Amino acid sequence: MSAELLTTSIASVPVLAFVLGVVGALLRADLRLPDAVYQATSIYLLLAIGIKGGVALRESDVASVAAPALMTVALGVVIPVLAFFLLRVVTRLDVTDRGAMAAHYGSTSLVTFTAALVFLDALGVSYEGFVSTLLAIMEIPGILVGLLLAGSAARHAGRLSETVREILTSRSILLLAGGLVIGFITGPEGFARVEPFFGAPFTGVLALFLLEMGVLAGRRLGDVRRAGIGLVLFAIGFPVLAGALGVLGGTVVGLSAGGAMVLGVLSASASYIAAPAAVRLALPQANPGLTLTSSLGITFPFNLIVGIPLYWLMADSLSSMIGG
Amino acid sequence: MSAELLTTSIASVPVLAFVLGVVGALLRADLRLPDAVYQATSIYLLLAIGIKGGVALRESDVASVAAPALMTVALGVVIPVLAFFLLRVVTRLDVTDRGAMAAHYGSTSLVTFTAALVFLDALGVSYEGFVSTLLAIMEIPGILVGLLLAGSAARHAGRLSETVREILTSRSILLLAGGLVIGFITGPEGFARVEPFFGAPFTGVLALFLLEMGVLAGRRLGDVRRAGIGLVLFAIGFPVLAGALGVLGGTVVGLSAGGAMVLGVLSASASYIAAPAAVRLALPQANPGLTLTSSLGITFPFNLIVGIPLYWLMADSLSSMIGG
Amino acid sequence: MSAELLTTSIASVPVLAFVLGVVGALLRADLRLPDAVYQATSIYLLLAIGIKGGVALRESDVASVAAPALMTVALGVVIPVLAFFLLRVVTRLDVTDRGAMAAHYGSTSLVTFTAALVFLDALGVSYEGFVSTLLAIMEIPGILVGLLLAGSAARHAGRLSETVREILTSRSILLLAGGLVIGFITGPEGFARVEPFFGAPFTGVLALFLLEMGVLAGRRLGDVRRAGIGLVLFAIGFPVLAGALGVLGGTVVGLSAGGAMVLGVLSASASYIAAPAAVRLALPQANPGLTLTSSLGITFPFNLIVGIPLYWLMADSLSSMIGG
Amino acid sequence: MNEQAGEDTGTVVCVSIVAESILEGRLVEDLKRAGALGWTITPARGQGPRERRVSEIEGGNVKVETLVSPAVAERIWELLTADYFADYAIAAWTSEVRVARPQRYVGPSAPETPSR
Amino acid sequence: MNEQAGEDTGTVVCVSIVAESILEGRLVEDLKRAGALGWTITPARGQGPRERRVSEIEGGNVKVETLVSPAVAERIWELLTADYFADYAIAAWTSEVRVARPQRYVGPSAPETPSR
Amino acid sequence: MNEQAGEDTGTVVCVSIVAESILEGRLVEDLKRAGALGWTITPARGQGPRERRVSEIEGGNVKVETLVSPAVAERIWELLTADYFADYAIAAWTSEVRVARPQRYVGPSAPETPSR
Ligand SMILES: Nc1ncnc2c1ncn2[C@@H]1O[C@H](COP(=O)(O)O)[C@@H](O)[C@H]1O
Ligand SMILES: Nc1ncnc2c1ncn2[C@@H]1O[C@H](COP(=O)(O)O)[C@@H](O)[C@H]1O
Ligand SMILES: Nc1ncnc2c1ncn2[C@@H]1O[C@H](COP(=O)(O)O)[C@@H](O)[C@H]1O
Ligand code: NA
Ligand code: NA
Ligand code: NA
Repeated sequence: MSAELLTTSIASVPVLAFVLGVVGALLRADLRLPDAVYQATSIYLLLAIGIKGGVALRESDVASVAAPALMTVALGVVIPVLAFFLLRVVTRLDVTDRGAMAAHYGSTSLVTFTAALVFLDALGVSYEGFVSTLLAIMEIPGILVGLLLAGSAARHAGRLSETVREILTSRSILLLAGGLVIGFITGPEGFARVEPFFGAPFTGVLALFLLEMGVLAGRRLGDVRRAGIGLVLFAIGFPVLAGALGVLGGTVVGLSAGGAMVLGVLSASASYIAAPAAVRLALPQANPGLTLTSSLGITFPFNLIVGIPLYWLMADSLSSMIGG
Repeated sequence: MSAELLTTSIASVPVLAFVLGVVGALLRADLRLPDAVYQATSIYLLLAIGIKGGVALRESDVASVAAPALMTVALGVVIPVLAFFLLRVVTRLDVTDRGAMAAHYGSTSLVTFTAALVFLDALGVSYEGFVSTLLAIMEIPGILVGLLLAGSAARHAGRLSETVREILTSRSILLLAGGLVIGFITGPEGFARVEPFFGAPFTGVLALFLLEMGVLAGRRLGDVRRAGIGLVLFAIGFPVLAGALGVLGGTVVGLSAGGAMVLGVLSASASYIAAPAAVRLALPQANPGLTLTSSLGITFPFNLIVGIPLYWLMADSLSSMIGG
Repeated sequence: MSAELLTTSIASVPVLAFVLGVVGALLRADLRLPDAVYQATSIYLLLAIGIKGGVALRESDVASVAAPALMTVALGVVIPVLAFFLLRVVTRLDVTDRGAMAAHYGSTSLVTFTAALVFLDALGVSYEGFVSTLLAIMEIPGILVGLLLAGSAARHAGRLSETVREILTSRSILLLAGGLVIGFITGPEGFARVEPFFGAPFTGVLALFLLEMGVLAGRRLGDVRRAGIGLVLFAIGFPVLAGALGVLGGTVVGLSAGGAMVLGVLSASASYIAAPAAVRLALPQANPGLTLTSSLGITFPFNLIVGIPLYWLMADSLSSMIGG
Repeated sequence: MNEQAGEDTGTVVCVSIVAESILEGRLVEDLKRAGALGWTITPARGQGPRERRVSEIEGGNVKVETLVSPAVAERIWELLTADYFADYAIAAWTSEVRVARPQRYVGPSAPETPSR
Repeated sequence: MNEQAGEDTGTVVCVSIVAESILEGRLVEDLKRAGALGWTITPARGQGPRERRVSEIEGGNVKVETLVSPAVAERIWELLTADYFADYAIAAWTSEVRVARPQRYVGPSAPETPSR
Repeated sequence: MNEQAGEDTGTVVCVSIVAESILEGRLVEDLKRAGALGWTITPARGQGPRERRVSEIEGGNVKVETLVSPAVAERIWELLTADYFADYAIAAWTSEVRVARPQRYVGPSAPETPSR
C-alpha cells in the first residue's frame, strides 16, 4: 500500500478524531458526545448522504443503476452465509451467535461508508452518484439472512416479519431513503440552498461523530483480549475477503474504480447500529458483547485505517488491469 | 396558482423534509429530533431571524416602520375576534374552547414565517427588513384577546397580568427582540463575522426543524377525522381569510408586495408554541387536543404547502393592480 | 481606552449575546441552552481551538515556543500565590476559601481566551499560532498551587495525585491537547477540508455559548451584593494586576503585541469549569458560591467587556515603547 | 394521610422496571396488554450483575414506573419472568403507594380500596 | 436500619408527582408554599388514562419528588386536588421513606421522629 | 404478590441518593466498595435546604438508586454520613421493595428472604 494513500486516510481530521476518542477511552476520560447530540449527528449524516445521493441519482439512468443494485442484493445474501460458515471453522460459537455475527457482517456501516467517500473526495477520485442507494440496499438483506441462519424464525413464528417491518421503518432506512427522494425531487438548485448546511460542514461533522465512535471502540478494546484468537482473526480477515468480493462484484457490473471501491467498503464493513438492535430483539440469546467487540472494537477501526486505502488499491488495480 | 410557484414551495428541501416527517409519523417510525436539539434549533432560528432583522432595521427609518407596526397590532386584535365569532357559526365549541382557538389563530407561527422568507428568497422577491419586528409584535396581542374572549380574566383575577408577564418574558419573545437589538447594534460588519453560522446554514437548519414539525403534525392527522367537519373547514378557510386581510392591510400601509405577503402569512398562521403554553396555563378547561389538531395538524401544513404561494399570489396581484 | 476599541469589543455579536443572557436571567426568563447542547458547544470550541492551534504550531520552531511556555508555567505558579496573599489583605476568608479562590484565578478561562482571539481577528492584529498551547499549559498549575496553598494535601494524603490525574485526563485538557496534535498532523490541507465546520462558523457558535454564559453570570449577580466589598474589589482589581503581569511576561519573552495580549488575558481570566470541579472534589469545605460569584459573576463579564480591550491597550503600548 | 384526604384514596402497587432502552416499545405494549392504564418513563443508565446488552450505543436504559392493581402487577411480573428476565438487561421491583382517585390506576371495575 | 444509624434517622413522606412539564414552575411555587424544603425533578414521558395536554411539543412530563412531613404532604395533596387534578395531565402518589437527618426535610420545629 | 410469584421473591432495600453530578464517579466507586451489585442513575435537578454546590454549571444533579441487602444499605449509609453529608449537596432515603430473584441484588451468599 503506498505511503501516500495511508497518509490521506490516517492524517485526515475525522480519522485522527477517532484515534483521539480511542485514546480518551483508554485514559478513562469522558470524551463522549451527549446522547442527544450523537443522535442529531447521525440524523444529519443520514439525511445529508441521502440528499446528496438523490441529487446525483437524477443524473443516472435506471439501466445503469439496476445491475449494481442487484449485485448489492446478491452480496447482501452471500456475505452473511459465508460469515456463518467461516465462523464454524475458526471459532467455537454456537449457531445463535454465528447467526448474530452473520447479521452484523452482512449488513453495513454508515460511518465507514461516509469515511470512504471523504477519502475518495480527498484523492479527487470520482464515483457513481447512486452509491448511497447501494448503502440503503445493503443494510437490510444481511440482517434477515443472519437471523434466518440462526433459526430464529423457526422458534418465534411471526417474529421475522415483525423484524422486517422494524428494519424497513427504522430511522436510518427512512432518513436515508427519504433523503434520496428529497434530493431527487429538489435537484441541484434546491440543494444549492441547503449546501452550506448539508454540504460544506459535512467532513467536520463526521469528525465529531468519529470522536464518539472512537470512545465506543476504545471501550471495547479491553474485551478483545478475552474474545479469543479465532474471533480476532475473523474480524480482520473477513472484511478483507468480503471487501475483495465487493470490489470484484462492483467491477464486474461496470462500476468505476471509485464505485467498485465503495461497494467493497459496504461489503467489508459490519453494522453496529441497525444490526445490533434488530438482533437483540430477535435473538435475545445471542451475546451482544461478542458481536460488538468484533464489529465495533476490531473491524471498524481496521476498515477505517487500513481497509479503506486497501479496498481502493484493489479497485484501482483491478480497473487498470481490465482497462489496460 | 401557477405551477412554478407551487414547485418553488413544495420542491424545496425544508418542505420535503416536513413531508418526510409526516410519512415517518404515519409509518410509526421515530424520526423526532432529540428534545435538546429541537430546543437548540428553535433558539437558533429565533436568534438568527432577530439578528438579520435588526441589521435590516438599521436601514429603515422610524416613520416607515410605524404604520406597518400599528397595522400588525390591529390585525392581532381583529383576527382573534373574527375567529371567535366564526367558530360559533361553524362549530359547537363552548366559549372556553373558542377563546383558546382565537388565541392560537390570533398569534402567529415562527416556522411558517421563516418558510415564507425562504420562499421569497428563492423567488428573488425583496421585502422590508423590519418584518421580523412585525413577527415579534404579532405574537402577543392575539393571545391576550383570545384569553379575554374566553372570560378567563373574570374568573381568575390577576391571572391575565401574570400571563402577560409570562408571554413578554417568554423565550421566543426575548430571543427575537434580543436578536433585533443585537443586529441593530452590530450592523452589517458585525453580522459579517457570524454570517457563516447565523446566515448561510439557515435554510438547512430550517429543514431539520421542519422534519420534526412533520412528525408532530403527522401524529395529529389521526385526530383530524374525529375533529368534525366544521373544525376542518375552519382550519383551512380561516387562514385564507386572515391571510387576505393581512395582505390587504400590508398593502394599504405601503408595504412592498413581498412585505405584504409576509404580513399575510403572519395573519394566516396559527401559533403552536407560545399560544398553547399560555392557554394551557390560563385556560386549563380548554381542550388542547382540539386546538393543536387544528393549528398543527391542519393549518400549519396547509399554509406551508398551499398558503405561502397563495398569499404571494394575492400580494403580487394586489400590488400590480394598484401599481398598474 | 479608545472608544473604537470598546466598540469592537462590545458591539460584537458574541458579547451582545452575553448581555442578552444576563438580561434574560434578570427577567427570570429561561434562555439557557439545553445541557446537551451546551456540552457539545464546549466540545466544539475546544476541538476547534486545538486544531487551529496545531496547524499554526507546525509553522513555529521549538525554540520560539519554549520561552513563552516556561513563562506561562511561571505565571501559573506566581498568580495563585499572589491571589492567596492578596485575599488575606482585602477579605476575611479562611485559608480553605482563599486556596479555592487562588485555584480559580490561577487557572484560566476558555471562553475569555476565545473572545480575545475573536477581538484580535476583528482588529486585524496577528498573534503567535501556538497561543492555544499556552492555554492548555495555563489551565493546570494554578489549580494545583491553589489546592496546595489550602493545605488539602496535608489532610487527604494521596488526594492531590488523584486530582492531578483527574485534571490531566479531564475533557477540556484532552480535547485541547488532542486538537493540537490533530491540527499538527493534518496541517493546512487537512484543515481546509473541515474549515467550513471548525473554522467559518466559529464566532457564531461562540455567540451561542456566550448567551448561556450570560444567563449563568446573570444568576450570580444577585449574590454579588452579599459578597462584600473586599471580594468585589478583588474580582475586578486582581484581573487587571494579573493581566498586566501576563502582558509584561509575554513581552519579555519576545511575543508579538497580539501574543502578549493573549497571555495577559490567560493570566487575568479565572476558571469557571475546570477549577470549580477540581476544587469541589478536593476541597469540599470551600464555599463554591463565593468562588463562582467572583469568577463567573464579576471577573468574567469584566474581562469580556473591559479587560480584553484594556489588555490589548497595555500590550500595544508596551510593544511600541520597546519597539520605538 | 388517607383519613383527611377523604374516601377517594387507596393503595396501589408501583411497579418499577429498569431495562435496556431498546425494549421500551415492547415493554409498553406488554404493560398495556397486562392491564396497566398508564406509565411514566425516565431516561436512565446503570450497571448490574450481568453485563449483557447492546444499548450502550443507542440510548442506555429506561426506567418505567406503572401504578396498577395487585392483580395487574401480578400479570406484569409473570410477563417479565416469561419473556425478559432470562435474556435481557433488566431489573424490576414493586412497592405499595398511596394515591388519590385509585380508579384512575386500577380501572373503574376494581374495588375502591384494594386490600393490602 | 434505624437502630444502627443512631437516633438521627426517621420516617418522612415522599410525594411523587408526574405532570406535564409546563406546570413545573407553578408546581414548585406551590410546593414551597405548602412547606416543602426541597425537591428533585427528573425529566419524564408517559401516558395516562386521560390524554389531555399540550406538553407533547415542549418537553414532555416532569417527575417531582419531595420529602416532607405528613402534615406538609397533606397540604400538597389538598393543593393538587384543588388546582391540578381536574384539568391537567398529572399523577401523584406517596410512600413512606426513611432518612437520616429528618429535620432537613420536615424543618427544625417538627418532631424528631414523625409518627407512622 | 409474593405468594403467587413463587418462592423466588423477597424484600430488599432500595437506597435513593440525589447528589450534585460531579460526585457520580466517586459515589459509584463507594457503592461498589460497600457491596452493591448494581445501580441505576437518572439525570435530575433540584433544590434543597442548603445551597452549596458547583454543579449548576456542569450537569445538575444525579439520582442514584441501588437495590441492596439491609447490611449493605447500612454500610452505604455510614459512608454517606462519613464522607458526603457534611460538605456536599446530597439527599438520601431508603425504602423496602419487593423483587424477583433477590440473589441478583443481595448476592448469592445472602439469605433468601432478608429479615426486616
Ligand atoms: N441492584 C440494582 N439496583 C439498581 N438497579 C439495578 C440493580 N441491578 C441492576 N440494575 C439496573 O438494571 C440494569 C440491568 O441489569 P443487568 O441485567 O444486570 O445488566 C442495569 O443497567 C441497572 O440499571
Ligand atoms: N398508572 C400510572 N402509572 C404511572 N404513571 C402514570 C399513570 N397514569 C398516569 N401516569 C403519568 O401521569 C401523566 C398524566 O396522566 P393523564 O393525566 O392521564 O394524562 C402521564 O403522562 C403519565 O406520565
Ligand atoms: N426535601 C427534599 N425532597 C427531595 N429532594 C431533596 C430534598 N432536599 C434536598 N433534595 C435534593 O437534594 C439536593 C441537595 O440538597 P442540598 O444538600 O440541600 O443542596 C437538592 O438539589 C435536591 O435535588
Ligand atoms: Na458488510
Ligand atoms: Na395569525
Ligand atoms: Na488566570
